Amino acid sequence: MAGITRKDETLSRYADQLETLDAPKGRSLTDDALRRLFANKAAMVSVFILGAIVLIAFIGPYFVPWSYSTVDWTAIRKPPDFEKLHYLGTDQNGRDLLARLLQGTQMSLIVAAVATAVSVIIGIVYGAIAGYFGGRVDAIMMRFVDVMYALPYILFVIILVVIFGRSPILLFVGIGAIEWLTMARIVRGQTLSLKEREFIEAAKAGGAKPFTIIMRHIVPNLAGPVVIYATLTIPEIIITESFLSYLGLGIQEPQTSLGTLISEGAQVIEVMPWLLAFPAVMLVLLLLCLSYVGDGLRDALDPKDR
Amino acid sequence: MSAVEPNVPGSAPLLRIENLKKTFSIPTTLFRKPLTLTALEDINFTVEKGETLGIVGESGCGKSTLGRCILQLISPDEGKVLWLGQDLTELKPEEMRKRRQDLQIIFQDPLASLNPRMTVGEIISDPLRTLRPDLSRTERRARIIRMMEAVGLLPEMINRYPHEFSGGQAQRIGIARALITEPKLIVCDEPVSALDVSIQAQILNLLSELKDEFGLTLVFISHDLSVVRHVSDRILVLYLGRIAELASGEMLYTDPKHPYTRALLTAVPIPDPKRARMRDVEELMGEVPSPINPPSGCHFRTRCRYAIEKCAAIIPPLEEIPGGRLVACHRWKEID
Amino acid sequence: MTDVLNVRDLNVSFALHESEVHAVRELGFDLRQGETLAVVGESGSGKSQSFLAIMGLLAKNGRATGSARMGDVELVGMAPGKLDAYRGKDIAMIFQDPMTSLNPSLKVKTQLAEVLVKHQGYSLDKAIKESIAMLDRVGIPAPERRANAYPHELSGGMRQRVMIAMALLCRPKILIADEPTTALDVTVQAQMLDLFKELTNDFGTALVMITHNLGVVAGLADRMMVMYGGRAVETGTVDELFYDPRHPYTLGLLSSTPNPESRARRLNPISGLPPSLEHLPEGCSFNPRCAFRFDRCLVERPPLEPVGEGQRRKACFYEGPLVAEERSA
Amino acid sequence: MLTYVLRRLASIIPVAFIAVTACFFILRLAPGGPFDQERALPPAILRNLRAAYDLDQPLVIQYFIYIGRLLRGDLGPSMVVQDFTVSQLLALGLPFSLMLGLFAFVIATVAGIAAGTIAAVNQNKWPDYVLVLVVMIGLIIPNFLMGSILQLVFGVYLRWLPAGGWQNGSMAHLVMPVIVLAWPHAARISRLMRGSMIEVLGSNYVRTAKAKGLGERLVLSRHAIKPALIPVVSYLGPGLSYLLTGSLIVEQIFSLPGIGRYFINAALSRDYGLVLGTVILYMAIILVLNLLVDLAYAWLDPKVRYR
Amino acid sequence: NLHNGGDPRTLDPHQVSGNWEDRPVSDYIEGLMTLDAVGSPILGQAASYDVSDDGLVYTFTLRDDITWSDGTPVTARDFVVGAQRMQDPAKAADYAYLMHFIENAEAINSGEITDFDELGVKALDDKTVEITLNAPTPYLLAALAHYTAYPVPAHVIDEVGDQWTAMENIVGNGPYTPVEWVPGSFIRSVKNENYYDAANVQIDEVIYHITEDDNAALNRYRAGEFDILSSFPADQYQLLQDQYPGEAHVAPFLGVYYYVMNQTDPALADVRVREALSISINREVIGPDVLGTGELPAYGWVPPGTSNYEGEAYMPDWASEDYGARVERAQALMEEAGFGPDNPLNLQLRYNTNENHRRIAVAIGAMWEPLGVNIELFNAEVGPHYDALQAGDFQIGRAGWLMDYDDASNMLDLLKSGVSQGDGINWGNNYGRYSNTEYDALLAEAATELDLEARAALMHEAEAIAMDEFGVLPIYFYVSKWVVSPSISGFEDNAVDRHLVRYMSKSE
Ligand SMILES: Nc1ncnc2c1ncn2[C@@H]1O[C@H](COP(=O)(O)OP(=O)(O)OP(=O)(O)O)[C@@H](O)[C@H]1O
Ligand SMILES: Nc1ncnc2c1ncn2[C@@H]1O[C@H](COP(=O)(O)OP(=O)(O)OP(=O)(O)O)[C@@H](O)[C@H]1O
Ligand SMILES: [Mg+2]
Ligand SMILES: [Mg+2]
Repeated sequence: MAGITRKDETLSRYADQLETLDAPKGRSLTDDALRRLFANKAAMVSVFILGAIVLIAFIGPYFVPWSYSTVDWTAIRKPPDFEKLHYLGTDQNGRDLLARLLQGTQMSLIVAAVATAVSVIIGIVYGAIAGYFGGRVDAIMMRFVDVMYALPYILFVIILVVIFGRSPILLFVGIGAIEWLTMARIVRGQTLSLKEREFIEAAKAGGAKPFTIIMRHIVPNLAGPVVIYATLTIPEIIITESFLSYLGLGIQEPQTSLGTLISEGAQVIEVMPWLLAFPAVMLVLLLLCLSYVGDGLRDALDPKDR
Repeated sequence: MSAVEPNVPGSAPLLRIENLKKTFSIPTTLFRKPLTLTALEDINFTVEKGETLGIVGESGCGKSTLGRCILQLISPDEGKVLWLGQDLTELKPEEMRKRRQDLQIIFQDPLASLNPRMTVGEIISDPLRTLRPDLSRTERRARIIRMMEAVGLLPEMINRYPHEFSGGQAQRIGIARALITEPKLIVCDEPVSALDVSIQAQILNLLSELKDEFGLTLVFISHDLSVVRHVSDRILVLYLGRIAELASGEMLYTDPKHPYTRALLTAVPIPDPKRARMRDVEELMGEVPSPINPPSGCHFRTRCRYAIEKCAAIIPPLEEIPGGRLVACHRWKEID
Repeated sequence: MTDVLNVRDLNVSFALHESEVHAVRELGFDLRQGETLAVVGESGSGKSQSFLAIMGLLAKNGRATGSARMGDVELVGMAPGKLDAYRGKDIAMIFQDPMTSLNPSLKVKTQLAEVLVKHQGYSLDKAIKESIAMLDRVGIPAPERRANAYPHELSGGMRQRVMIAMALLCRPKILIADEPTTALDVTVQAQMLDLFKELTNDFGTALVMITHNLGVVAGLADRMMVMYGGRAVETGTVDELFYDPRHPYTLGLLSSTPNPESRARRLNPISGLPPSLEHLPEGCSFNPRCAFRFDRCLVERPPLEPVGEGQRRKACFYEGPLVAEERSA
Repeated sequence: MLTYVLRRLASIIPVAFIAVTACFFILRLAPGGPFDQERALPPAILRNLRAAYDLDQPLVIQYFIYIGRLLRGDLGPSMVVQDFTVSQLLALGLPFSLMLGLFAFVIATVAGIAAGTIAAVNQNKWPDYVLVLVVMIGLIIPNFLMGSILQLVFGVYLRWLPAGGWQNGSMAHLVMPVIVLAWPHAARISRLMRGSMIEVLGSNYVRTAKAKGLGERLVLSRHAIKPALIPVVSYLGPGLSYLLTGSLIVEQIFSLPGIGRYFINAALSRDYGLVLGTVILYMAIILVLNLLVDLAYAWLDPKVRYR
Repeated sequence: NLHNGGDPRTLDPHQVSGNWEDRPVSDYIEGLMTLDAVGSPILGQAASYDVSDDGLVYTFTLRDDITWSDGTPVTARDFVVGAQRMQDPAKAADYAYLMHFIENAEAINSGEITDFDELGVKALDDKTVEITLNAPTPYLLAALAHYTAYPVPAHVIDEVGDQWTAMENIVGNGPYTPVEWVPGSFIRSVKNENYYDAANVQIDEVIYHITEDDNAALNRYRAGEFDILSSFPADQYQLLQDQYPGEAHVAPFLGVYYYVMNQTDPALADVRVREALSISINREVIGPDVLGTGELPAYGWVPPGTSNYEGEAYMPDWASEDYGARVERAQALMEEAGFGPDNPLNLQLRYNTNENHRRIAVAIGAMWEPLGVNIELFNAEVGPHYDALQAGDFQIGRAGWLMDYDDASNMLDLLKSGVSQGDGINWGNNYGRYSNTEYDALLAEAATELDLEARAALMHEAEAIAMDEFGVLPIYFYVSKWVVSPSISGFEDNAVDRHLVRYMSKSE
């Protein structure tokens, strides 16, 4: 049993040997999680639908006879009409709803992806740092979060727009930068109790730096709540976007987004129901699938669960 | 192996603990002051390179706390932890991290000390990743697999998660993790208590091989006196956060001086049914006092059949007595 | 003496992503009122899972088949709702891992008292008083104060004692103790063992003691069962097994025990690695490590068969005397 | 711990001060002013207006004027709703918002925790999927849409409930607003709850509780709930403060006299005084709530210590 | 007996500026003049009046039996104090300029005169008010029915100052008195028994509901909670007509929706470009189709029905031309001006955030597309939007003008050249910086013309000049959109869009 030695050469040779043999390879949580995710039916169906939505949103516009900005003066506020090729009807400006819906979905998908990514990343890193170091660091960092909560976020967006002009990307980043607050609080809360666990002590004994401990030991154990909260953040982001767009701080006409389409459609529930129904179905489908995937992902990331 | 502190100038002992004290404050209700629990007090000892120091004592007497203090996982209130003459309590975090390659710990609670979201392979390799960034992936893997074999885990388990293991297996994962950095000193906090005797024997053999071969030093905490006796050169007996007795294993077993040590020894279970049935355990009187409010004077006096008035008034100092051993009892001479 | 528990053909398996771990196989034994059965064996040999299965407490991926009858009651496969009438009252279990087995967010007294409230219908006050008395009985100092503590404020040993106290509260018919004293120092351990003895004597509780400490087995148990690779390989009285082991694994265990009186430099572990439950070796699971194996062991699995007259059983084809000196490697 | 609470309470003041200061200057960075309207005001009038609200002073002076008044407990006038001072507006709306918010909060929390727990217990079985669906609908459908639909269905078609308003203070007026407000909140809570509950249900101490024969109810309610609530509780603080102040849409749809609309509208109309007033109020609310959350952590997880 | 609107800023008539504020205010305070059900000025608190021959001095005699709701008699002093407050720089009233036709008003308002007694509103005795004007003002009587000319209860102000509008202090001399105000929810007024015409006031209690969301308001109307809606979402017009025939009241009123073209922009300075842009707008589809409420297309500047503006409404020849031909001509014009498909004209079209504005912008952008004009839409909040317009920082911008008082000059003044002021030129509301000396001269002449017909002719001429030069792009004339329950009678559509509750009654 002389294996635990400082004889690096012996071990290197042993390592080479291992390569040729089919000794078990190391795997990580991510590999496992993916495999488990594939085994989850609800999640896979949802992934499939999501994939289809993404595909349609990005490729579909090439197959729709109308562009999202073309005005058809002969068909203003018309219900679905297959002869005129307005399969989902037109809006009050005579623009084809299908074309707009696809464009809007595309836009919302991008917004959701970018803003969620931004908010999750900032939230996790910030929350984990605050929770892990605790004490004064935590107090100061969390008070900062409180201040951010209290300041009207509209103001930030307005100022961002003033400083950087109207770029959609910036808007997404801006929304993400607002939405991270709650994520940070949740992560911090989890971290506070996680860091008292013995395996963190073990990691410290293994010489890990605080940052390593956070990234390698704390963050993976946050996966559950983070994934869940991220799926909760997405609808919020989509709605925030439509509100900002409504205020003229977001996406500019003639471009649109799902949230915008719905808030416009909501005004005409009874008179032009198609303007609400189609975007709403799309949104509900999208978000429901996302939350099933979120659940699946959470389950998959929990090694105790299969 | 001399037990008394040799303290040759220039060659500082591997580890030296001076006047260590650790208290915890226990919050009570909203409006009252928190209570203070003294987990360790007045701890002094040294550990030489290549030596194994066993630590035994009542549960809750501060063994694990002592282990944690040595590793600087918690910082003591007072006192020094000198590693090769260097006080670890004063090191900067960065320097301390470098030291960690030399100092490792095997945790008492096997499952709790394993990250539930890491596979065994990742857990064992974790210290390597930070402390030996020079190793390549395959080399790391080779070490992991070697290590797993060494502690009796099958390499095919490398991708399992901690909760998929039995208690003993989890314990071995912890051992593997501690050994993989090839440390100079390991604090073993009950490393074999959850193992079956065969594996236990294997681990103990492994530890003693490492010791012989590389001069690995161990601080070995255990309840199992037979195991402690087996591995230790010297044994430290703790009672309620204080040292009761410190002696070489041989002496302690054959001629215990402190009344508490004597009680401990008679209680050791004997793996022989007939003798076990015949045996008469010298049961200790009374209750283990609470460390929050320990008895005055000698902490053991409330349960000591030899206690006299003096014991209640004066804390017995840790005296050096013939045979190079230390004992903290006013009446060690009179006993037996 | 009547049997309080009859286990037959108990199998436990766990689903892993690609494979199945068959942790317990064809386990069968009887437990009599007031007796103490020690279960020893390889760590990972299925000791804990067998009894978790009987308690209906397997992890989500686990599945148990077979039978475990407590009197007229079949425990395996019973709905959890029904099981609750027996669990904690007639059959109690002390878990191996005291830190994670106590609820970190409840005070000790709450966790204790609720058992009495549930099963004995005590008022909360009375239950707490009783619980404190029980804490006292298991040797926890200042039990009133400790009862108000949270588990993390207790040392490992104290947590273990809390677990023991919890199991004892209802004076169960069957007590399964999964390594209850590993975290305890010897003096307390001795106290605990006395406590267990008292319990079996006074209340006729049948005790299952899962342990690695052969000293404990020797001092406490009446009978013992040795497990290896998910199976029972030998059962019999303590004396029989200690003084006349008939299975090579039992022998291996006994000879690797450190003896407090002698101080050999090296211990004698069984050579080789414990088997993987996913791919047990053909034939006898112990064969790769066995010094006495012969051809038959490699192809055929020895059944657990009676040895001689009594209750004694073993699962080994080798019939000759097991003498340590004869061991080759 | 008492000192801890007091210290945290005391920290409201400096933090609110920082928030106010930050907000004060950020506000002025934003383009537009409180008197921009559809038509240009003659310069003389604009001058008068600016003088009336001290806006003609240098920014720093304005800041000190404001802080000075603040220290005397005066939040100043609202520039847009002139008949009321900022304090009056907030004082008038707060009780209502508190009532509405707390109602929604209690309902949402109870419903969310229950739904999350049931889903977790039946993980990946049909009750789980159905609950996810029901609960997520509340989150996915934006509240303005939910409000309109409820109004149409229950107010216009069925006439079961008043479609809005608050003049006679009957509970019936609260039903729809509370639903609209509480549903998404319940959704979030139940999602968080489900996740953490699944984790807790797999833990050893739940196994212990089961071994005690406690029965599923007790196991859940006594042993699993508390640890499982930890991630939920961190959401509750922001969640409640959002319920108290983020009811803009609900207020607008149902003509309710809460303070929610000030949080957005004041910023949009650059009603400097009102914005700052709401910031102070929000700050106080959120700090107190966060303090409660932190205390709740300590209750749920005794290992968490105060420092 | 309910009613609806937005959230008032104040009930102080002199600080008020919107029609949602006017409604509760005009029901509780009455000026010397008031309005009848169709919006024409009639005698209010005044029993009679005299005009001097030069049209500069008006003398009003108050009714005998008028008191405030607390019983204190209404005196001439109340009117004087009211007028003085209006111009007091410290009170900073938004609409002070509407009364600047009164002698010395402007000077007082800008702080040049500090003695308020020099204002041209004087109390000759308790019951007589004398008003002196700078110039003859044909619309004075209408202006006096406006809230900017309302009296205030001087006796209350003496005691509590600006707090007089607080609910515990408030008194009025109108048919109703406010008694409760829950911000964000409603204002409740009850009938004022001290009102001189109380006997004919039918409705006992008015609740002005504050509902900013028009759709929600409509829902509440449909739920039977409101009797009158002061506006409704245009998209719901069809639904109202189908399900509630006759309840929706869409009536033209005095205002125009238009686009301004910044004439400091090189391209837009070219009249051909402006003409092309204007004639290529198909105004006929905007009202009926895009908006759905049938707003009247605007080809001229002054809304039809404006008082003191007899004569043929301005109507350009191209208005009757076929739209296709117009587009072709527009394309030709653009080409002449040097723009075409290869050299598109890129314009930014600014509008303030609002669903209708957005739709119109989209529609018009699409109409301009064939001209080779690329429109970038840019929306902003109201504040910044008008800031930008006033600063001239735009190319094309949306604007709208609701007339303050019923007189054509109120419209036409918008297009007057800027006046030099100390630190630059003040363009006022002429955001596009349209400037034509002839136009300015005509308006100046009209301002002093006493003969109403001659004055109207001058103004028509001016309007034609500005329109022929495409100084702005009028798009449509506003309509008021009310919904009135069949149980309410006495509601009459009117061009000034002011409807006093005292004329209404409700049948159960
Ligand atoms: N974080 C803590 N907060 C409060 N008290 C603590 C803490 N950690 C340990 N203690 C207390 O300190 C004392 C010593 O604990 P320690 O864990 O060192 O005991 P031990 O000797 O290792 O016991 P065991 O053999 O049972 O593991 C105990 O009384 C324990 O309750
Ligand atoms: N949830 C699980 N999934 C997969 N395998 C499991 C699971 N739980 C336990 N096992 C496996 O089942 C086997 C039996 O475990 P068990 O806990 O019964 O061992 P044990 O005999 O109690 O060992 P020890 O003495 O170390 O506690 C082990 O090999 C373990 O790896
Ligand atoms: Mg310990
Ligand atoms: Mg076990």
